[in-house]
Amino acid sequence: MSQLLAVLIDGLIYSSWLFIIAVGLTLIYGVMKILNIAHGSLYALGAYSAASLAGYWINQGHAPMGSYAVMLVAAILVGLIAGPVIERGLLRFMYGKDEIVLVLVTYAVFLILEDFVKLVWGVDPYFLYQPYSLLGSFDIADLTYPNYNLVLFAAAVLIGVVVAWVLTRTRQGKMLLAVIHDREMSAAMGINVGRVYFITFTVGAILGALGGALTAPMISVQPGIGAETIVLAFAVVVIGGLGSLPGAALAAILVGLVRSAAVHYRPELDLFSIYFVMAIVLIVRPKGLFSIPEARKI
Amino acid sequence: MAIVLEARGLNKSFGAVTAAEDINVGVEGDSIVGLIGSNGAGKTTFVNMVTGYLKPSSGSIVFGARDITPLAPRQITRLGICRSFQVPQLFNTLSAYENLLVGVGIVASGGSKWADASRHAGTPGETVDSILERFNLTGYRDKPAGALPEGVRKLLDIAMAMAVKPKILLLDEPTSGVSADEKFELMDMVMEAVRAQQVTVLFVEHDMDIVNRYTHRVLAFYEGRIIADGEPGVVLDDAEVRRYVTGEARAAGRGKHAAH
Amino acid sequence: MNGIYSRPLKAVAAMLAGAALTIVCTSGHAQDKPIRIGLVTFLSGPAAGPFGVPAKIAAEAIVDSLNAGKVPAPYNAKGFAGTPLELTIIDEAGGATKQVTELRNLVERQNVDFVVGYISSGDCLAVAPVAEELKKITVLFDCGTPRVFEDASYKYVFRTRSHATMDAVAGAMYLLESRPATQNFGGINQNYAWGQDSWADFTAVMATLKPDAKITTSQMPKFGAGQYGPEISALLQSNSDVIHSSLWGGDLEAFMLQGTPRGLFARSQLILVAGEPYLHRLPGNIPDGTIVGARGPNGVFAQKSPLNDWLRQIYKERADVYPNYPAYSVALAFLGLKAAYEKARLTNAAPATEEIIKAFEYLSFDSPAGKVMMKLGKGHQAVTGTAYGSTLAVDGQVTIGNIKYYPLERVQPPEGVKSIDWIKSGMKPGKW
Amino acid sequence: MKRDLTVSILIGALIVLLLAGPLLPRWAMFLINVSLCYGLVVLGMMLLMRTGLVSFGHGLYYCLGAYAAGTLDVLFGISDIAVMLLAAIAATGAVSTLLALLLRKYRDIFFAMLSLAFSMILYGLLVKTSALGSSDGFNVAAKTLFGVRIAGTEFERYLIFAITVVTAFVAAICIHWYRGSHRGRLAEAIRDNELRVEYMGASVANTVHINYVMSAVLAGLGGALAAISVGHIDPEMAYWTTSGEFVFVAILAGTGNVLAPFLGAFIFETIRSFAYEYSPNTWQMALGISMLIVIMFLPGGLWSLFTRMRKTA
Repeated sequence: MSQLLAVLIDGLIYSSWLFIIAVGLTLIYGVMKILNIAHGSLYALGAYSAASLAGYWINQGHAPMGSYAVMLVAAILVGLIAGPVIERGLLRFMYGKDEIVLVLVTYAVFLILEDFVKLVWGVDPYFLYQPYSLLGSFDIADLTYPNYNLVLFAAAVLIGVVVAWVLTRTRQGKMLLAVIHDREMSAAMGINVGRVYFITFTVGAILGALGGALTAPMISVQPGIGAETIVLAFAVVVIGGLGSLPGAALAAILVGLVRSAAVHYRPELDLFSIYFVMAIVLIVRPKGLFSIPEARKI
Repeated sequence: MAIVLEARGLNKSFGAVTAAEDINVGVEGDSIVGLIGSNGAGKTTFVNMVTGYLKPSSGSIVFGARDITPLAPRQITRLGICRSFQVPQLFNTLSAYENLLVGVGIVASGGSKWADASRHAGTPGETVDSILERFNLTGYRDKPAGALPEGVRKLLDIAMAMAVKPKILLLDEPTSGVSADEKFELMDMVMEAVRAQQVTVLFVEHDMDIVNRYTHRVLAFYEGRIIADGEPGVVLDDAEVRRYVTGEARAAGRGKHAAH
Repeated sequence: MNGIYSRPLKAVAAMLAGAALTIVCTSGHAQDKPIRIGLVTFLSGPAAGPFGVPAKIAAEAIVDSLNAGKVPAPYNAKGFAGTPLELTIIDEAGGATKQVTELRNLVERQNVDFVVGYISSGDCLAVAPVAEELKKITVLFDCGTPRVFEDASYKYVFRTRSHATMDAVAGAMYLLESRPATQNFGGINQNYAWGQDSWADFTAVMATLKPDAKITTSQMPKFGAGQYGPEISALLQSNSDVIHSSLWGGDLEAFMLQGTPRGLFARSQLILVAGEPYLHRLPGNIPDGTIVGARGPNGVFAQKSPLNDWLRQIYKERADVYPNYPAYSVALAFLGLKAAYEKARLTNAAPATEEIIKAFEYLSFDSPAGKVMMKLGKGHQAVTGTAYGSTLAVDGQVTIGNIKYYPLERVQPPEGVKSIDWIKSGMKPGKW
Repeated sequence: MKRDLTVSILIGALIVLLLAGPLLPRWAMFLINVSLCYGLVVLGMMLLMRTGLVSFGHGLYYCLGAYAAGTLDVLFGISDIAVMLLAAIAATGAVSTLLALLLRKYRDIFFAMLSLAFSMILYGLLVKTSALGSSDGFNVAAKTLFGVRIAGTEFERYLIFAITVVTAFVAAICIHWYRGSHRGRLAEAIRDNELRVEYMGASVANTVHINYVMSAVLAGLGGALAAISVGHIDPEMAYWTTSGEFVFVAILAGTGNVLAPFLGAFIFETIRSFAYEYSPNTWQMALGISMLIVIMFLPGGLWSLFTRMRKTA
């Protein structure tokens, strides 16, 4: 019983994390049809800048509680700088190219940023563990969980709700959806597609960096964290159905629970649990859980 | 002439919309049939059902002695029913020559699976060039299909349908997107090619002059039903047809819709 | 006409420029025919921070110090017997296939005289036969798998650190000496060769030393997982007396960061086979009494000696922390090679490879980590004793207390006996 | 005309490589050797790409071929190169024929990701298999060729090199011929417009299936030859980054001609190896930048350089 409860809680916490790292990716794909491998680098950049800035903040003896704000600011800064640089400086010259080519473009960006991070921060890990335990902890099923996990959960829900709200309730959001459904048409309707892309990518970048910033307190921030994360994010986004927000959420929950169950009941299977889920979901639903069907006029 | 293609009690509906309602029609060999009707009247749906792109909700389609209703487009094509498209479906990165070579190649390597086992005379290359010749496309031989002007694309699209040696050819609005002065030229070319191979033709058309000039028989569609069937002259004079399809059709048509 | 291929040409030019742009030549210019040593170590990826780069820093410091003749006796001769050394450094990242290619390039294109390298056991297994084919003396400095010399024997390949068996053996001994009442134990190890082997060895040793101790759970997170929530819950619920872990690098650090606030280490005694390099990084996140090893008497376990002081000093000057065990491993490799070279030098002014090999086999030499003896693998595999200790936080800094040293005969299988067989057959001390 | 030219270049390359092999510095010979192994896999990728499909999981067959060849020795003590290659062909052929039943329905990113999932599952299985050395893998030693002992002989390296060259040559000729055939041409037709292909009476599914199996077998051959040449195999060969590299090279090379994959693989291997040597700390950046440059200035891949130059000539 208590084990089952643990499976659920661990699963949900992990799901929250998965959703946070995946949401930016699915947003960018949904609008721009770019499967952005560089999302992993943005995650890393977010983690590094959060760790170094918030770390500096704490070492300066400022109120540790303030570190959460600093983390947030760090993530937004990264997104606001890296996003536009990548989109304006590179991607916009690539629009209209084949989807796979775009994947490779972002892969190249990913490679470059991997070394960039190394040049800036070196290979020694950065730590920002204070915020993880700062908020105390709660007990359940004879297990202790730091409240920071609740922060993750809340952040996931909040991000999901806000993005969904913007998409469906605001004018900009509706424009975005228009672009998603028919680029030419919306361009004809006078929507500035270039601008929509620019904003989307920047927002996506911020979300990616935010994922890194929120993860920083739980991990050792070091080279290679981006590569590990991007594959997970990919899997979640593909399972959910590319570009679908509810899909990403459902996929995150699915993957999170499966992994958690594997760890508790069959630890040795954890290694490929996620790929099993991906294979099975794609076999049953070839375009993922929530796919946008496109009709073809002949 | 014997009936080569017969539709028996075809029905097709997309949710609430009825695209085909109890369609019964037989088409004779070597005849040239025009399908007319306002947009959404069910012409293209009929073509799509005959060529297997859509499955009728009920009813059947018989080709020769065979029920082809359950067959896939590929199989139907192999039996000898071919089509062109309202929006030309070309291999855009390939040259006009290669576009046709694909089709000729399929026939050449198709073996006995093809209804008409008789091969194109000469090598595939020669065959393609002769087709280009016939459709007056030689000038575009090596241009990528994606870069051709719309009228030429329509023509190539039809030529590709002819390249796989059909017995029955369905043309979906062959002259749409073609400039007025080119229309007849295009149709003449198609008809010549068709006659040379004794192909039965059904084509969807909005231009009544074209219909008048090239068809032996006209089927007028309205809201999924065939409301008139016969000699062009007769059908085009028919009151209902005049109301719902040609001339003053629009306004009245909309009135009828509103009534539903 | 020009226009047509001016773009491609520009592209090529740009491409070369692009490549050139990022190219930074590492190897300095050759003085009067120095001895060139190729160093292969992780410069990118997760192994760079904890292992690869410390090893690189140590190697560079050691080479400078050797060239300056500033190393304590018996290593005070400049370079190798007076000839200065020159390093060529290659990234070990990219997998075994690339490493084989790179080794060939290193030897046949760059004509290095010796190769020192390889942290990943997979790379060691892969390059050993190639080094043999190339007839180039190659010193494996940090990989641990016993398979290298237990499954094959080589002429040109040497390993100057002990293989990993002793980590498990000594670890279990230390554990049972300090906690004889251990009823059961669980483990968390990465799901790849190193993690699987460490856990297999440890369970085998425990089965021999304390047959009644039960295994509660074996967590096998994937390498680089980073998130250990579910694993930690499972370990907590297993109520194990002891948790064995061979995690390293970011994975270990993340595990500690996530496990500490959840009270995992208050509930279970933790033993970290390779925990030593991370102590100074995680003040407040390593509970007192955690049993840690350094895969040999390295780092904090290294006993005071002129050589040890020397290494600590030159390393601190560069990295301003004290050297961790990979730094010691690389020191062993260079000093062993120097010792062999200079021993061969006694018979011949410019010793040939064959003579150096002769000198290297069954050599025993002093190192910052004490005496090293090339006694296994027909004189190609080093053996040393090892040490374990347990942590104690002293004013914010993690220190190691009650250190115990284990002589090699207690923790190492003798020549010709496979580790796992030796463990299963009761670990009888062999004759050395 | 173009076809003849390619064939004569291929034959020329075959002769030159076989003759020059012994004269080359050994590192260069090995670099070419490895490039040809890579080239075979990329040739397979090219075949898929011409069909409009990109696999992020072709490492699956690269790895499978290698393990099929390698485990022969472990399980049955067979280490004859000919048998190893046959085993690789059989294993990859069988697996791909099955998987294609599923994969042939998929397109675009979904095809890519489902392939990736499969290759990662193989990776997981191999890492779990400690009998095969888990993630460390194991060493492969090809001892004989058609029963004749070559291991330890003077020209062992050269023989392996020669075998690789010949295999690559045969594969290239076959694929070149296949590309010119009617079915081969269908690949591009499918990439451009599947609907029309069906309406011309050809089966898209079958064509995709056949091309997929062919490309898988090519990858398997590449893997087996890599195993024999390198002498070591590990699950890394099935990891997604390996597959990513193949895609990388395929784009770098372009799908214009069967020579492109081998050329691309060679250039890639050379850039990478010199980047390792001269900028060990920033070789990824070097790769990334060269890649961006190719994508920007040579959308058709490096091969388009040659075609453009021929146009001007």
